[in-house]
Formats: sequence, structure tokens, C-alpha cells
Amino acid sequence: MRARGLGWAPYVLLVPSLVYMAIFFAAPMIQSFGLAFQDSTGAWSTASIERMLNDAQFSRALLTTVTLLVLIIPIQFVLAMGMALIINARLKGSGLWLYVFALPLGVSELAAGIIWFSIFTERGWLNTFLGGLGILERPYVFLNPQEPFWLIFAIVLAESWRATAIIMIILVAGLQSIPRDYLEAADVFGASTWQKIRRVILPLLRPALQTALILRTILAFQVFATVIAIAGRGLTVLAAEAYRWYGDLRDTNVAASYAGLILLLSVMATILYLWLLPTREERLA
Amino acid sequence: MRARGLGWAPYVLLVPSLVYMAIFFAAPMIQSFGLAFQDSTGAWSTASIERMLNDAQFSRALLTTVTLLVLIIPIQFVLAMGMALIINARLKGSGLWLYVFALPLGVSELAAGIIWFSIFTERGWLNTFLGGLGILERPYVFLNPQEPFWLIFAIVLAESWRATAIIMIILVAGLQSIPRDYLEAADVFGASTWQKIRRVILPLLRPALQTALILRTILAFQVFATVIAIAGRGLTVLAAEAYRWYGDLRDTNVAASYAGLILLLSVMATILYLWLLPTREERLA
Amino acid sequence: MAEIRLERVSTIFGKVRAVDDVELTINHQEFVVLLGPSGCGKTTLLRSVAGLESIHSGRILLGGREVTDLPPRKRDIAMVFQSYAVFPHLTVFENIAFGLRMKRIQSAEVKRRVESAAELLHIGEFLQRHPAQLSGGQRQRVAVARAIAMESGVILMDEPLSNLDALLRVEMRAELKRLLREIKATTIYVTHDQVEALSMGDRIAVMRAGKVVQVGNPLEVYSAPADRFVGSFIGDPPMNFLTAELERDGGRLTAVVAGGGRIPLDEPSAELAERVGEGLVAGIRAENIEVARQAADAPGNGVVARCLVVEPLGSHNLLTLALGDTRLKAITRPDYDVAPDEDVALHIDARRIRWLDSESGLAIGPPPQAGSPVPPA
Amino acid sequence: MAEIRLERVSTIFGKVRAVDDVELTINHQEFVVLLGPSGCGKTTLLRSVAGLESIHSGRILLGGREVTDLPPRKRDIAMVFQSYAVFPHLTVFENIAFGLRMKRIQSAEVKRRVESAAELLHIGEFLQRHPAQLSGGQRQRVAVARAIAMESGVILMDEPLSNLDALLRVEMRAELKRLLREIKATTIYVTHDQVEALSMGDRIAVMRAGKVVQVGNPLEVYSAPADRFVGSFIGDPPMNFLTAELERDGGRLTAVVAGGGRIPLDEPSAELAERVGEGLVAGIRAENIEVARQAADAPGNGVVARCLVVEPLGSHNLLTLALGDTRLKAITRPDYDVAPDEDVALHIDARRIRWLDSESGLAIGPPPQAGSPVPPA
Amino acid sequence: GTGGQATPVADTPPAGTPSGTPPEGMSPEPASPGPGTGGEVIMLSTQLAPLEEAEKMRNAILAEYPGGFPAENFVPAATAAEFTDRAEAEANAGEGNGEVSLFGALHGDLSILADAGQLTDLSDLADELGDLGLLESYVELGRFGTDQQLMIPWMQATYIMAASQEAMEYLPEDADQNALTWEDVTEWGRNIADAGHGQRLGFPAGPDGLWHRFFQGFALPAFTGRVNTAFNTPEAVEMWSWLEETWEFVNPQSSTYGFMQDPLQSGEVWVAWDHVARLRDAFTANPEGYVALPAPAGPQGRAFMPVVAGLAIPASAPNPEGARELIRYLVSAETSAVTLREVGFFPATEAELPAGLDPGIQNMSDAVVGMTGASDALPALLPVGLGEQNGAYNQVFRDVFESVVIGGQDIQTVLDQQTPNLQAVFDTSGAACWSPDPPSDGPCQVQGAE
Ligand SMILES: Nc1ncnc2c1ncn2[C@@H]1O[C@H](COP(=O)(O)OP(=O)(O)OP(=O)(O)O)[C@@H](O)[C@H]1O
Ligand SMILES: Nc1ncnc2c1ncn2[C@@H]1O[C@H](COP(=O)(O)OP(=O)(O)OP(=O)(O)O)[C@@H](O)[C@H]1O
Ligand SMILES: [Mg+2]
Ligand SMILES: [Mg+2]
Repeated sequence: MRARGLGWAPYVLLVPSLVYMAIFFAAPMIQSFGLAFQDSTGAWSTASIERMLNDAQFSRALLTTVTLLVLIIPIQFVLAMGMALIINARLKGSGLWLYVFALPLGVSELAAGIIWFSIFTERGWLNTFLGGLGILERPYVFLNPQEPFWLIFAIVLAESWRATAIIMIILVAGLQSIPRDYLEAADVFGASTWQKIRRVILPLLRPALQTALILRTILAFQVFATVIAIAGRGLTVLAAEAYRWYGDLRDTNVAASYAGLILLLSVMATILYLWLLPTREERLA
Repeated sequence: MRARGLGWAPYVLLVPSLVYMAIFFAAPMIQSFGLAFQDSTGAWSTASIERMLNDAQFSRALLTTVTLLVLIIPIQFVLAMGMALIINARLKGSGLWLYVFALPLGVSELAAGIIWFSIFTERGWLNTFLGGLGILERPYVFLNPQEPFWLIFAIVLAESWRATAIIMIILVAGLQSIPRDYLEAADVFGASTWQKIRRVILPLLRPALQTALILRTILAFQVFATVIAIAGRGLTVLAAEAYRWYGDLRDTNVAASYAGLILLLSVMATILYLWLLPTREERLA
Repeated sequence: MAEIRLERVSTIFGKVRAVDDVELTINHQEFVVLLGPSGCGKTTLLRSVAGLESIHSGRILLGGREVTDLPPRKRDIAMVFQSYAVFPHLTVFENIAFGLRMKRIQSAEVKRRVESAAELLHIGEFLQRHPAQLSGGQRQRVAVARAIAMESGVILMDEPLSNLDALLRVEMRAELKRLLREIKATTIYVTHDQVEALSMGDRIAVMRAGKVVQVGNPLEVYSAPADRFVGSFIGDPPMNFLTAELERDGGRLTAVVAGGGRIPLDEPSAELAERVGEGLVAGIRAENIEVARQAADAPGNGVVARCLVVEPLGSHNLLTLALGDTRLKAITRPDYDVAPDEDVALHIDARRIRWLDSESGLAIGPPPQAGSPVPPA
Repeated sequence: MAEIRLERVSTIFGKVRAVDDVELTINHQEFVVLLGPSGCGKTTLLRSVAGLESIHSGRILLGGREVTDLPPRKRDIAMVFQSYAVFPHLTVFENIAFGLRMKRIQSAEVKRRVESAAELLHIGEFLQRHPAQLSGGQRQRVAVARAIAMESGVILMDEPLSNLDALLRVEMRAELKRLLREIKATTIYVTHDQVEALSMGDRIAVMRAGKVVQVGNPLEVYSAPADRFVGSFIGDPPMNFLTAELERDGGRLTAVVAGGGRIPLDEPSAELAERVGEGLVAGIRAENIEVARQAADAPGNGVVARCLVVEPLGSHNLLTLALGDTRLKAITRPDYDVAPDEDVALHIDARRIRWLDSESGLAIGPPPQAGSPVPPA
Repeated sequence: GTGGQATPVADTPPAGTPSGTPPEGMSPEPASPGPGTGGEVIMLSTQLAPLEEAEKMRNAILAEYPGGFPAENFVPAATAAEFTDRAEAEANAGEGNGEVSLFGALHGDLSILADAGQLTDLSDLADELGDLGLLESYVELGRFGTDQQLMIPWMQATYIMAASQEAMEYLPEDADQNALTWEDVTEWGRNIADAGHGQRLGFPAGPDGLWHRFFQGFALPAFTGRVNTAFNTPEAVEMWSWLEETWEFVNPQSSTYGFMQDPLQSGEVWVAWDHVARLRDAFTANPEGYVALPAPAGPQGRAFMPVVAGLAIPASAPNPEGARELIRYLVSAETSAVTLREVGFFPATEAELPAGLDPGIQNMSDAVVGMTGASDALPALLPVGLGEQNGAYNQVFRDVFESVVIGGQDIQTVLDQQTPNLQAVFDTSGAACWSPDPPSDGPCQVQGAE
């Protein structure tokens, strides 16, 4: 069927720019991830990839990465949704909260890591605080490689603190473009706040949610400064390994393999989301 | 006037969570940026800030940061808008482009830097390519601290390559939630594609645009790996300085000053945007 | 027991008093039609009752319980939005079921109610479509179905049939009316269709510029308008207005009509009697003006007008007449043939006249004798 | 010169043939009203002409130029959307000015046109508001103003007055009609208001289930429906349908009406004459049935029916009658008093009968003599 | 595909990680190629290369140089690679035709040039400077196993133990704080823990920590008397089990520590081992608060890793005389003192330090001298000739540590797994063994690796 009466014109117009863009975006990628399929001498081989797979840290890193993702994303979405709704409620001073919530956005990954390290470290604020309350008689070592629970906990907290705002402002934008009628209809027909969120807001927010999910997940795969700052060598993630191989071990090929893996996972996650939250034909009619 | 017939309930309900959140989000920030106002001995003073301001690199870094921002953001927005429109056009295979364009998202800042470094370096692809075409008889040193033009150029390119997709997918989400009627009305009343974008799409896209602008700017302030990877110490930005002071010079206080400055600039930028693109009362009625 | 009571309610948008100090009570199970010019505040009034607009002053009570500060969902009402507001992401079925699901009604019952509602509105075949796949009228019917499926005590309908074809609309009126009586709902119904208003409403509330200017049963509102505006706004053709002056000759009052003619008043109301010598306005419906060939052959009371246009409408003829410089509409039998520019004698039944003050336009005295039980469309 | 020509146009959504093989030509400056039940494809047809729906087959020509594959903006049309589609981010003024700005018309002219359009639709005072600050009807008028301000050759209006009050609507009709003639526009006008259709349309196109079933001037469509559907769909009350069989006794044809009674046909059409002995349907308008007290005292042609309901409508009475098991509507003078359950004799004027095939429901033979020039609302 | 310019990752931290300045003094400062002004002396140095240190070198250390020393003539080399490349270029210029007259670099970096025969003999100068009391062990290093004095020891840095005052009272009775053994350290940690103060030993096992040096220069040699060749020996196993045992008393957060001065100052750690430059702040900020101790000894002696920076004159030097003059100046007692004060590198001499030195620094230098001069001193050099394999080399030790101590795997198994990796490092880099491993011709051979 003809694209709404436009004939082929658009295609003709687009092709050149598309081709150009394809080159601009795809080419560097391909060339660089080619490295993953070369050994240190530059000959084609899967040596580097095998090296990655057999690396002592690999499985650990993969596991941690996934664990963190699975923990952080849902927490952040619940938080972000709450924040977005508060802001969207347009109650007095809700504008202010936008700033409060968004503040950590201005803090870089590493800085966030350092901040939270200084909170959780043995002589950190948390211990001082709990000590002050008399809850702990002597400081507790939270950041102990032997018990990853607290490490993970601290990292999840730090990440939630730092990056929830990214999701939040995307959702706020989404909420703003939901026509008011629908919310009013939901109100009139007796939807509780929770029902309203579940039955009306979330579905209508799908595009924004999808975007936020994809963006956040992709970025989460790249997080590592926070992890290193907080857990040191106690925990490692794929991104951190990529850097270790590039920086400390000076093996660009293995580093490329890691980078490639991260990219692959990101793409898979994206596809997963697009598949879980398909954009149906119905539009705001 | 009463908030649409809800009385004070919402406030009462929200206050606790708000207070909690305020603490969660604001407290660490304050505590850590307190560092900026202490000297290395921990005494309160503006020494660290003065140290930052008087640092040889400071003005250079600030200038470069702003320059990059001013160059990158507009370029990215035009690109992103184009990409978003292509995808939103729902022509055959436009779904594919989403992936092509979004690919670089899966590449970390540093990786991007390295990729583009290897393109622009003296023995890099670009020189090889131009040499191959016979445009250059001998490799040209693009990345030469003496001529910042090429450095900036390369960085702008790398950043556009890496981070345009962030903006794009936000805009795509925004476009999806523009009711079709309005676009159809624009069509019927004779709006050319360009007019349609300017008069209808952009205004209705305001929330998304705002979000993307804010997000991108804030993140851009934190970019530094790309810069270092491409320009080495040939160019420096605020974020890079923050790391230098924290990492190399081991002066957390000055580092905190830099971080604080970055945060400050981000907030200012945000306010600027909110002021330039106010959310008016009219809604999609 | 769901009576709707508005006590001095005002809803204000900036400088616009969309609903202005409205005092209105709708009894349990009553069906009140809200009628008024575009932009007079009907929707705002409905939205205020629903709790979608926060009212600026006054109180709203539903079934005796004050709901002024209650959120919409606590008011147990159903509403048909003027803009439909059907959920684009839900199928027609889920749209109609929405309110029921919110009430956690078990699904068998939901299915039953949804289907009967859909049946009633002839959208049974679309249950699995999304609103974007429906025509305007079909979408509107979904909105109506969603409201009636709730079977709640109070139903607010904002021009619910405006986008349906005549035939369907006639059918829907009857069906809706029947159903609403069945479920014992108290209804406020906004419409611009006068036939709808006059035929469906137990009472009609006429609004103007945010104020309710008259509330009464259709016949009252039609034949005894509270003021000139109501008279001219309701009924097609609108009421005729003659300027006249009261005179007392001998024992009896007579209205001297500007442009000639005297109308004797047999049993004038007390209020009217006080107005002797004042300039008044006589409001009279077209069908209450009897047209006759010149004086002699009819009980014409001396009012003579020139016939301008004759519109034969099959069942009757509609005449446009000029009396001095005021235009009148009158109805005659289809076979009554009168040529344009011919002079005719009018017999105006004094008992059917609605007397109005010439300045304020407000009615004077008790309602006149009603004419035809149901006014013409 | 902007004639609209649809050649075998079909627009299909999945399995739904929303517009089904439509052949329609609207002459330059003609005002055609599109009438049809909700969901019959009116909007889709308009959208197809506008180029908003890509048609599945057929051609569309505007002023002789094929536009089938042209994007909407290249078609130089203006449209009133059923959903208004006024831009929420623009003031009323800018909304109305939108099309003109696109055409780069200089601002003085823009101002003039916008203001006159706004004046005409009584929204002059809202020019600086945003749509969200308007009532439904006001918003609809903005949509209309935006379309007419364009003064383009082709104007498509999708239920443009549906949300206006009766008084305003009557006024708008006249104004619109005048203006459209002024700017020499060719118009397709969708409405559900039959009075509107019959009083405004140069011609009326009746649609049903995606097909155009009849195109003709109001009177034709009213008194000579192309088939049973049109007869029943247009006019209030709808056309009566009696099943009858043709007989030839002696030289002349007679219709034997089911339920009793014989109607002699004086000058039957050739087509009809061929149908002797077949079962047919006689379509007759209420105002063309004369009701009389029993046989003797009227020229009744033996058709006797029982009176069920008498609705006095002031200017006339509407009777509901039962003839066998078919229901009929008939109109009598207001003073003609007949009690329910009384038997009455009907005199049906054979010349006014629209003969239809009992299976297909299609009309047989030439149109009957038209009754009243303008049918009743 | 990434050339020397991509150094940020190599030498600054990976994006977003806290970077440490490795004490060897490598840090991002790409050399702005100094203009070659014929007669003058141009010094190319991998040392004092970081911006701030370079400034101090120019403005303080070289300040007293007779006739003044033009700032631009001190050319820092950001990385060893950069240094080697530049030196290569110089050498290619030919006898006396280079630009640079004096090299300042680590012993390891110079040894490459020495092997290439690009350095000139300075034996006479060495003798002349004899009365300065150059540390014999370092002079020896300066010969690179030849009979020529190719390098004059310039300054040194190394790793020591630091203890806070609280810790001192828990020092095992029988232990001599200036001659500790690693077993004593374990005891020490146990005492503190038993006293209810928790795990107060600390090591820089974080990503930026120099943890690998602990094994390469201290623990392994102390237990085995060798480093690489003894990587997989019963003695090595003994060392690892010692560490395992000791780890009970080590603050678990050690895996996050980069610079031990921080946990020392915060009080998280009472007894720490680290590079002097990474302990310095603690001592300067609070001299009384801490005690500097020589590195403990093991069964095979008091192993320690000297970081020796030396001065050498390339054959290509345009101005050898000026270079010798500069050497005399730099190694003189006065200049050494300034150097120590300004950048915290210790003199490579036994000479008495001038009084009035920052007490903290004094404290540390005593420990250093005590350690380097100790009777059982066992210097274990920085890796030599590993080049790009450096990281991989360090990683081997870190991996063993993480598997054994953190992961709690069986020591022998882990060593067996890692032995091939270590061997691979040597095979790829072709690096020969360095002291204290017996010299090898050809790549160093790990015992038990075929
Ligand atoms: N996207 C779609 N998918 C499937 N069916 C559709 C779609 N859009 C419209 N239809 C169907 O096409 C038919 C014609 O729709 P259209 O809007 O033209 O009707 P209409 O004549 O304008 O009705 P109304 O008077 O209610 O506006 C309707 O039955 C509708 O259900
Ligand atoms: N947000 C607003 N700001 C200012 N004025 C408003 C706003 N909303 C509505 N109004 C005005 O309030 C008046 C009442 O609006 P309302 O929608 O109640 O009218 P209505 O009776 O429903 O008209 P219609 O029959 O056209 O729907 C209108 O004149 C409108 O212009
Ligand atoms: Mg309304
Ligand atoms: Mg329609």
C-alpha cells in the first residue's frame, strides 16, 4: 500500500543521507570491533575472544554486571516514576523538586562513587551516624569483598542516587504529553491513584518508558567508575574489565572483545525491550 | 485556589517521602561539596577554590568546555531531529535505522575517544584514506596541540557520533506521542515539511526537547575521556581537570571545587533552558 | 437516593466566570436537560459536579453528602465527556469495562454489562477494535456505553448523541431514557438538540453566561419562558415579541400593540394590572397566532400584518410577517393559501401571551395557558 | 474551476471497506451534503479527497487535475476535522491564520481574513486564548474559521456545526452558505442534521456502508428515494412502507395493499406495468396520507387502519397507525380529533407513491410527484 | 590501532577511575619537544615528569645551578616508551650530534640503553663522587654487569611500613621495630585484633594500589630469596599461606585502597605497607602520629624494592662536559636535600641529611636508610625489559592473590595455573631475569614451567 499518498519521493530524498549516516555511524564501529577478532599480532583469530572468555575475572564480571542491572533498573524505575508523578502533580513547589531530584545528574559517575564510598567506608558517615545513634558499638566494615551483599547494596544505592534522574526527566516529559482528558476519565470512573498509574498512565507512557529503559540499560552496561570507587578490586564488571585490559594490560584486542560484548548485550537488551513493549498501531486519536 | 478538589491530602501524603528523598538526594551532595570550601588540612577556607581559579589550566579548561558545548549541542540536535524524523516517518525499514543510529550508544565514552583517535592519528585511517585517494601525499598531523582546530573538530565529531543517539531516542519517543490529527491538519493547510517541523512538531515536542537538551548538556559537562583520548593534554576540559586534581595531584578539595563548578554550570544551563522553553498552560486538549 | 444539589456554585477561569453562582437541585432519579448557547458553562458545570474543576465557591452535595472537596473517584458518578476521552490504548471492550474493572466487579458480570451496553449502542461488533479504528460517532457511542455500563447513581452526559445520525439518535434517546429509568439514575444531560431536550427532559435548565436562568418542565420553559432570552432561545421558530402598552378602557385591560391593533385581556394577572400605562413586551408562539383574511371573516383582534414569506412545510405553512418593523412567524394550515405582500389579520389569543418587562426582559405574572402539549420541533 | 471527481475510489482499512468503489462528481462551486448513518464512511471519503488516507484503488481529480498521489498540501483544500484538530500550542488567532501563514500571505491580509472569519463565527473575543481555554463549541468554531479563512477552492467540512446550539447553528448555516458562495468554493459537507442537509445542500449524497446509494437534490432524495434505505433514513417521520401487489382489473392497474384496501393507479409507469402480479413495496410519506373518518365521508380508497397514538404537535398532529402488522405514520391538522383505537380510512395519493422492489428494496420507475417543496424537519 | 598518543589510558587512569601516580613517577605529561640550544645542557627525564614535580625541578631543585638552568632545558618524558623512543632517535643522530646531553631515568629504563651501548662510561666521575657516600649497592647497579660505570645513582624511592602511634603499643614484645619480620607483622595484627580494635593491618590492594610490588619486591624475595624463578616453589607457597593467615587481621577494605596515607589518616588502618610517596601526606600532616619502619624481613632476608633513578650521558651527547657538571650538582648533598624536601625522593647516598628537615620526612628517610643499609638487605629490582608486558606481569601476582587470599583457592593449584601465564610474559617480552634472580641468557625461566 502506498505510504499515505506520498509515493516514492521520500525514499529517493532519504537514501543519500541514510547512506551517509550509515557510513558515519556504522563504519567506525565495525572497524574497531574488528580488533576483537585479531590477536595481538593483528592476525585474524578468535584468540582475543577466547582470552576474554578464559580470563579469571570474566565470569565474575559478567555475573556482577547482570546482577547490578537486574537490581538497579527496577529500583530506579519505581523511584523515577514516583518522582515524575510528584513533579507532574503540579502541587505547590513541585517545580523545586525537579531540581532537587535532578541535582545528582550534575555529578559524574566517579564523583558519585567517591561520595558514596566516603559514606560507606569504615570510618565513613554511615558508621559515624549509626555509631552516634548507638546502633553500632564499633564501626562495621561494609565494603568487604568477602561479603558482596553490602558492596552490591552500596553500588545500587550510589547508582540509584546518581542516575535515577535521567529516567525521571524522560518520564516527566512523557507525562506532560499525556492529554489530560484520559486522566480525568480515569478519575471519574473511580480509578485509584495506583489503578490510574497502572491502567492509564503506564500504557500511555510506553514510548517514554521504552526510551528510558533502553537508555538507562545501555548506560548501565558502561558503568564502572562507581563500582571501582566503591568496591575497588572487591567486585568487577564488564566495563571495568575492558578498561583493565586496555589500560593496565595494554591488550587492545581483548579490550575490544569486552567492548564488543557490552555492545552486544546492549543491543540484545534493546531488542528485548522493543519486543516486550511493542509500539502498537493505536495512536492518541 | 484548591488543587482540583483534592484539598490538602496530597501534601500530607507526600511530605514524608519528599523529606526522605530530599535527604537521600541532597545530603550527600552538600556533604561532599563542602570539601570545596576546605583546605587540604580540612579547615574551612576558600583556598581550594582560589587554587582552582588560579590554576594555569583553569581558564583553558573552562573555555574549551564551553566551546565544545556550544559546538556539539546544536549539531547533535539537528542530527538527532533528522534521525528521529526519518525513524518516525514509518517508511519501509525505518525501524532498522533506529538500530544503526543507536549503535554508538553501546560504546563507552573512552572507547569512542579511542576509535576516533585511531581515525585521526597520524598513521590513522583518515590519513591512510586521504593518502589512498592521493589527496594528501604525506600523512597530516591532525591531532597537533599547536592547532586546536583539528582537535576540536575531531572531538566534536566523536561526541556527535557517540551521544547523538541519546537525544534521538528521546525525540523519537516525543514524536510518537504527538497526536496524528495535528500533523494531518498541518498537511491539509499546506505546511511544507520544514514548516510542519517548525510550526507544529517542534512546539508540540517541547517537553521532549527540553528533556533532551538538559540531559545532553549536563552529560556533556562531564565528558572528558573522549577529550583526553583524542587530544591527550593538548586540550583540557573542566571534568578532566577535576580528575587530574583528584587522581594525579591527590587534592580532593580542588577536585571538589571543579566538581562543584561543573554542577553549578549544569544547574545554570538547566535553568536557562527551562526559561527559554517554558511549559505553558495549554495542554493537548 | 442520589439527589444532586448545587449551592451557589461558582467556577472561575481567570477572569471568566464559567459557572456563576448557580443554585440548582436535581431530584433523585430525575432527568434534567441542560440547555444553553455555546460557551455558557454547561460543560464546566458538569465538570464541577464531577469534581474535575475545583469550584471557586459554593457547595456541591450528592445524595445529601457534601462532595465539594472529594476527588472525582469518590463521588460515584459516570460521565460522558464532550471530547469522548475514550482510552486509545484499550479495546472498545476494555474501554466500556474500565469503570467496572476499577470497582473490581467479577468478570462474568463485567462481560454481561459491557455486552448489553454495547448492544444498546450498536457497537457490539467493534468490541475488539481500538478507538483509533472507529468513526467519530462510533467513538462517541463507546463513551456513552462506558458511562451507562457503570450503572452509577449519577450520570452526567455532555452532548452524548451529537455525532449520531438522526435515525440512530431518535432510537438512542428512547433507549437511554428507558435504561436510565431502569437503573434509577439521576441524570444531567447536555444537548443542543431541542427536540431531544423537550422530549427527554423531566425538567429543563436553561443556562446563559454561567447563570441558570430558568428551570422547569419542557412545557413551562417552552410556553412560559422566564425571560426574553429563554423565549428566543428555545423553540423553532423562536417566540415572537411584540411591543405593546397596557391601557384600561372601561373596566377591562387592553394591550395596544405597537404597529396597530388592540388585544383585550379578559382575566389579567394582578402583576400585569399594576403595569397599566407601561411599555411591555408580549411574547407569543407562532402556533398561537391565528391568521385570517382581513378583519371581517375572522375573530381577528385588529392586529394587521403584512405577509412577507410563505414556507409550505407539508404538514403546515410557516409565514413570516411584518408588523411595523418587528418580524413575526406564524403557522397556518397547509391548505391555507395566502400570497406574499398580502395583508392578514392576526388573532392573538391573549391567554397564551407571555408578558415581559421591556427593559429587563423578565417575565411578568403567572405563566400563560400552555398551548399544544408538546411543542413542535 | 474546482470540480471534485472521485472515480471508483475505494479506501480500505484491513478488512473494512470504509469507502467502497465510490463514483462521485461535485461540480464547480456546488455544495454537496454527505449524509449517512454513523460509520458509513463519510469521514473516510473526506480524508481520501484530502489525501490523508491513501486510497486503495481509483482516482481522485480536483479541477480536472489528478491528485491521487499528491500529498495533502499540494491539493489546495481546506478542511474542518470532525475532531477539530485545532493546534493546542497556538492562540485562536494563530490557529485561524495557520493556513494563510503557510501560504506566506502578508500579515495585514492575514489579520483581515482572520478577523472576518472570527467575526462570522462569533469567536472574535477569544482570538488571544489558547484552545484549551475554550468550550467545545467554541473550539469547533475555531476549526471552521481556520478552514474558511483559507478561501480555497475546495472545502471539506466534517460535521462542522454538530456542537453548536440550535440558534447559532441556524445562523451559521445561512452565513456559511453565503460565504461559500462568495468565495466560489466547492464544498463537501458532512452532517447528521437533516434540516441542515435538506436546506443547505445543492445536492445530497446519501452513503451507506461505504457506498454512495443516491445523489440528488434535496427534494428528489426526500420524495423519490433510490431505495428503501434512503426512504427510511431521510425525513422525520421516515417514509412509510406498505407491502402491496399489483393487479390489473379491467384496463387499470390497482395495488392491493396487504392488510386490506386497493389503490387504483391512474398513470402507472411502464416499469411498474411490467410488475403485475408481483409483490412490491409502496413507499409513501406521512404528509401524503390523508386520514378520514370512516369510508363514506372521505375519498378514502379502502385502506382502513387502526389509530394507535395521536401526538398533537401544535402545528399538526402526528398519528401512528397499524395496518395489519405494519406501522404507519400520518399527519393531520391540529384540530382533527381522532381517538386512539378508532379505525380510520386512509386516502393514499397514488401519484405520490414511491414503488420499490420487495427484495432488493430498489426503486421502480420514475420519481413520483413531489409533495411539499421543502419537507418538514 | 592506538599509538603513543592514546597514552591517557595507559598512564592516566582509565576514564573515570581514580588514578594514582605510580611512584616511578609516570604521569600524563606528553613532552613538548624542547628546543635544542647547542651549547646548553638539555636533560631528558622520566623522573619528576608530572606537571607539579617538573615545576619544582625547574624552580627549586635547579634554582641554585651555577649560571642558572633554562626551564625549557629540562624535558620531562611522560612514559618509559616515550623516553626510549626519544633516546633511540638521539642515538641515531650519532656521536655528539644529539640534542640531549643528560638522561634521568629509572635503572630499568637505562639498562635498555646500556645494553644497546648507547651510554658513556662515567667511572671517573663515580670515583670523584666517592666521598659523597653513594650507596654501594646502587653504584653496582650502575655498572649493569659491565666494568663501566654507565649510570650515576641520582635519587631513590622505595616502600616501607608505616604505623600509627596507637598501633605501637601492640607491637609484639620480642619484636625490634627496626628489624621486624613478616611473622611479627602477623602477630602485630593479631594483637591489635585481640585488643578489640578490629582488622587494622592494611595494604594497597585496590585498583590503583601498588600491591603487585609487594610480591615482586618484598614478600616473595623475603621468603624465597628470588622472585620470578621461585614463583612456583614450596617457599612461595609458604609465603602465600603466611599472607592467608595474616589476612584475617587485614582490613578487608584493603581491596579498595590505593594510597595508604588515606586509610592511615582516617584511622581505618594502623599498620600499612606502601610506597613512601604514598605515605608522605600522613607523615607531613601529622609527624608525631606515625612511625616509619623498615620493610620486615623473611626467612631469606630483608627484601625490598629500591626505585633507583640514575643519571647517564648518551654517546650522542652534544655537551658531555656540561652534563657531568649537572650530575655533580644534582647528586650533591645540598641538592639532594632540596630534592627530598620538594618531591620526597631520597638521596642515593649514605650521607647525613641536613638538619631542619620536615620531621615526617626525616622519620621516613631514617626508615629508608635503615632498610637499604641493613645487614640482611636484599634489594629486588623493578622489572626490567618487560615493555608492554608490564601490566600482564603485575596481573599475574594480583590474580594469584585474588584467587588464593580473597577466593580462598588452593595455593598450589593456583600457582600451577598461573605459572604458564608468567612464563608467557617473559617469552613474549623476551625479558631476562633480573636481580635477585640469577641472570639468565634469553627469557627468564620460571621454575617448573615447561
Ligand atoms: N483504522 C481503521 N481500521 C479499521 N476500520 C476503520 C478504521 N477507521 C475507520 N474504520 C471504519 O470505517 C468505517 C467508516 O469510518 P468513518 O469515520 O468514515 O465513518 P463516518 O461516516 O465518518 O462515521 P461518523 O458519522 O460516525 O463519523 C467505520 O465503520 C469505521 O469503523
Ligand atoms: N481554561 C479556561 N480559561 C478561560 N476560559 C475558559 C476556560 N475553559 C472554559 N472557558 C470559558 O468558559 C466558558 C464555559 O465553557 P464551557 O465549556 O462550560 O461551555 P459549554 O457550555 O460547554 O459550551 P459548549 O456548548 O460549546 O460546549 C466558555 O466561554 C469558555 O470560553
Ligand atoms: Mg461543552
Ligand atoms: Mg465521521
